[in-house]
Amino acid sequence: MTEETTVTEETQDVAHPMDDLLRMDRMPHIWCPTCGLGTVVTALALALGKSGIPLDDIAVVSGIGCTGRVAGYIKVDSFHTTHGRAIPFATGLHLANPKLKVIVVSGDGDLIAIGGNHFIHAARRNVDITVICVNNFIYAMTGGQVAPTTPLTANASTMPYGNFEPPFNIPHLADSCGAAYVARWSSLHVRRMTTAFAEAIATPGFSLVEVVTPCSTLYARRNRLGTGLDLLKFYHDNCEIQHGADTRSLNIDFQGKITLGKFIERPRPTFLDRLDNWYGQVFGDKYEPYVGDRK
Amino acid sequence: MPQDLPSPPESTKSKYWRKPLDADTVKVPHGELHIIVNRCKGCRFCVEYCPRDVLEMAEDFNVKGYHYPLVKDEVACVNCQLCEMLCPEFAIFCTQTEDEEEGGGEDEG
Amino acid sequence: MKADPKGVLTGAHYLDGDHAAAEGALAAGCRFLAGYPITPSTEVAERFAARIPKVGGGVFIQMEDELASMAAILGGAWAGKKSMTVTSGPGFSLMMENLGLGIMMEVPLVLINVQRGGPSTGLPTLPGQADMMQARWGSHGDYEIIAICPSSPQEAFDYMITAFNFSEKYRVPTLVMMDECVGHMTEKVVIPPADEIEITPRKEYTGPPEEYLPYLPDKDMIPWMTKAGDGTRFHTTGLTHDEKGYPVMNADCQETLVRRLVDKIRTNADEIAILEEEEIDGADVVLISYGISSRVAIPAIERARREGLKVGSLRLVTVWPFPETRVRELAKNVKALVIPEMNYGQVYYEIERCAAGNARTVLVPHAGGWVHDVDDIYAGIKEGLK
Amino acid sequence: MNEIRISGFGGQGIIRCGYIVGKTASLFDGKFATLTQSFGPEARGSACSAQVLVDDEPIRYPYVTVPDTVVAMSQEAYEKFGTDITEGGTLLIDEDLVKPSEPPKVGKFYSIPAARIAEELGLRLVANIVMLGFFTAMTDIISPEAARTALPTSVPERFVDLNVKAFERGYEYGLAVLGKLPDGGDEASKKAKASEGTEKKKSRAKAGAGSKGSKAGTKKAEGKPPSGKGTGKKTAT
Repeated sequence: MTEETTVTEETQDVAHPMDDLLRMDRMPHIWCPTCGLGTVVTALALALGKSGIPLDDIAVVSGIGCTGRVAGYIKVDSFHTTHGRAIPFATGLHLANPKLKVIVVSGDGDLIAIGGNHFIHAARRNVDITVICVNNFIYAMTGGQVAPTTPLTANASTMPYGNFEPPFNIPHLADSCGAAYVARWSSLHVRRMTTAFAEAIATPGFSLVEVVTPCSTLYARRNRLGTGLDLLKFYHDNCEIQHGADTRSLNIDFQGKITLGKFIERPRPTFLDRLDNWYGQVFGDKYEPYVGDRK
Repeated sequence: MPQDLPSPPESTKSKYWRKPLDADTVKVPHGELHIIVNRCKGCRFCVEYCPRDVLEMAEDFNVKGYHYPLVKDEVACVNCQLCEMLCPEFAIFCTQTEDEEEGGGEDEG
Repeated sequence: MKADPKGVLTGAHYLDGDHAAAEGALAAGCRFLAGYPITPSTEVAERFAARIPKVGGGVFIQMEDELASMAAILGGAWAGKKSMTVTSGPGFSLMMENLGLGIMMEVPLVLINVQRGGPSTGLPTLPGQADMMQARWGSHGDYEIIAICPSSPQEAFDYMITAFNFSEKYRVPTLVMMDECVGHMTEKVVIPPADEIEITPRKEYTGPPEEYLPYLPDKDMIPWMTKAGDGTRFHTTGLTHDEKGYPVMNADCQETLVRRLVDKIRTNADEIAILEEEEIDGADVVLISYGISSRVAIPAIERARREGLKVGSLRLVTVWPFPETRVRELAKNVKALVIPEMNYGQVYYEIERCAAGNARTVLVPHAGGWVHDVDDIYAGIKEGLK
Repeated sequence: MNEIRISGFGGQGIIRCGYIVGKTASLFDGKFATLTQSFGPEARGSACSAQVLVDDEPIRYPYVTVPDTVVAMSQEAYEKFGTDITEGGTLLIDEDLVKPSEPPKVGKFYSIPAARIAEELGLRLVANIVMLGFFTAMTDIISPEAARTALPTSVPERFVDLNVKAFERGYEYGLAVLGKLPDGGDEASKKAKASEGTEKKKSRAKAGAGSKGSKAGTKKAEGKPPSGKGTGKKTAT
């Protein structure tokens, strides 16, 4: 061991500021070098810490895949579920206990492909959950297969000659389904991302933050884009912030400009707001509001 | 360019770094960096994006075989915590030092 | 613990099996149903949706599909509400994914399958009993599960309470395997007063939150449960996990976990087994049946007995875990076991296995779409006596 | 055991009618009653039937095998089920909606313009309850008192009065047919007797068994048994 290593052991005597928010007993995490997921976790933890919501009242739900592991590292009630089903699982948690602030963190394949149906319906119902969609343009954990977000012409293991399927524009999808809050940031924009997480969490209803992150091992390597650091530099040079941009304009082309920003902020009644209001009208005073349950 | 980005690319960094007019009256905070060497996977995010060019990569390897950051200019750290936020490994963090700072001795290699 | 009177519609009612099951769920304290319509199970969801705003403290949500429904009730259960869903064959297939997650996470919940004829879309409005092996093995991986088969609306009510109680006691998803005939059959259902309904409470963790280990088994092999928001800040996963709930990818952890998941049911199989036995002693033939087939078998048994034949009856109210010990015993004392079921041999093969050559086994199959003809069951009894 | 099949097309309230028969028997007459139903995938217009088994003993086999009582409220239902009745069994039809091409070969055969009476009451939809009243009068499977108890909790609250009226009209029509009303010599009963006489004389004795309705039978019938157009048509030709 080098001397530096010894020094490191000593530094661990100082509490890491995330000690109360992360499951440090599980470190190191499974993610590859220069993967952006750890940064997303930090931003989420910071946003949770600043939200003022008691940590005991927060639940994080993930699906499957690299991002699916996020739930396992955040020290709140956390659920690592099945592929694509994080949103309905979260819906159940939230509806059964509206006091919980439920946050879904999962990948683009999980949320938009296999879980696409759940995504659009949760947005339509305006279930009061926050969804963080980490978009690395590829199925990473399974080896770099094409995703519904893979840019045209980008290479994937199941698109070995380049992708010819048009990808989803996630903010537009969420917007058109009625999401109450929609933003997109890159994992380089860590302060903005943290702010966006905090805003999304504070917005009643279905809120979505898409985070463009580097996948160095598969996406970058297959496409000869260098490392995750090179991708961060690419974001640095090619991201444009345009708050309130028309979500139709937010397609991401291979190595093209990426528009970031807060696009939608329009609180509207949530599923449970509507449920209580409607039954209140139907049954009058006889109806005991369900969300009254939270008290 | 994203406004929260700390600095232009490294090569041009110092040229644009002008001294604020009230620099003598506003107290610049100082940070102490803590590096958990064996968590590091050598991504260099902290080194690249430190606005004060505080860090450099060690020539040594940690137990997992990665080069890790070292503090090269402990006085320069202003506790902006960008390295801490960007670090995907929760391997570096910053604490604010008191006026009579002890220095970042722990991190000196 | 007694039932919460709010959910108990005490009195005599004329209800179909689906509606009775919904009432059973409410009486058992179920306050969250996420479902997706499918014939012939839809009426359970409809009744629950109509009743829950009046009962209070609960929610019905119609999800976008069965995948979502099953996922949502896992969430509902972890948030502390007794939760259920209801479906039929095609939806049951879709639910298998998250049924497995429920088994792995040890989530108490109830899933009703009002069976219809299959495979595929099959016979939506007509009965079948051909999902029995799917109930046992339908989700991938190795596990034990509980499945209860009511044969009347009254039993649909009664056994929903049993199902919830089992699910809480053993922390395992519990299946109520009805069929279209029972689901759509309307009969008198007597709902007792709340204080006569025994409810098994959740095995709640009460120790210091920071010391909680979500998968530390108690002596009975069943871990204490917490719920989201209780301050234990636990983690749970569908991956193979240790006592902390953290993923551990090795054979030792897999062995410890899967063995416990299996054993917590197997070693309690006798306690879980609900069997109805009749005139078994001295019988030459014992008819083994479950669900609606048990009812239909009675006239056949009675006819045989009127002719002086010694026919006993073993009704499996719980089909899973399979009452292996009892069937093995029986097989040693009778000439034949006769098994009418609405499929071409599912539970039959379990019985044949346990009979181990000690008694003949006679399957009286029926592809579904109707219940057995009494004559066919009678002929099966005669066949067994040959 | 009574095996009853009530049939018609979807949307006529056939299942509801069967439901009330079963509910009446099992909750208020102290019997056992099992209702099953069969229907196609269409919500409306297809042939639809409700089967009710009523017995003093618990019912095992849940389906009707051969019914002893059939109610047919549509031509299609009549053609499908009208001939499948036990020997000496009873057939009840809506005389405007069912036109048997030849006299039904059954023990007892009665008809009522249930849909027409329902229309007179202002809501065609209560034809099923008119038929229920008629069924109650013409068979002794359920008692009118029990049926009256079951009815209000078996129909939508805002239609209770109308349904009660519909039941009574059908019931009294039946009593009239049986000649049990004080003014029982009216057209309806004459006609019913006539058709009955020509078709199945041997069943007369059994027809009188519906005596539980006697209390109601003392009431004067509100409904005019078939008038005008109705009388011109025979229930069986």
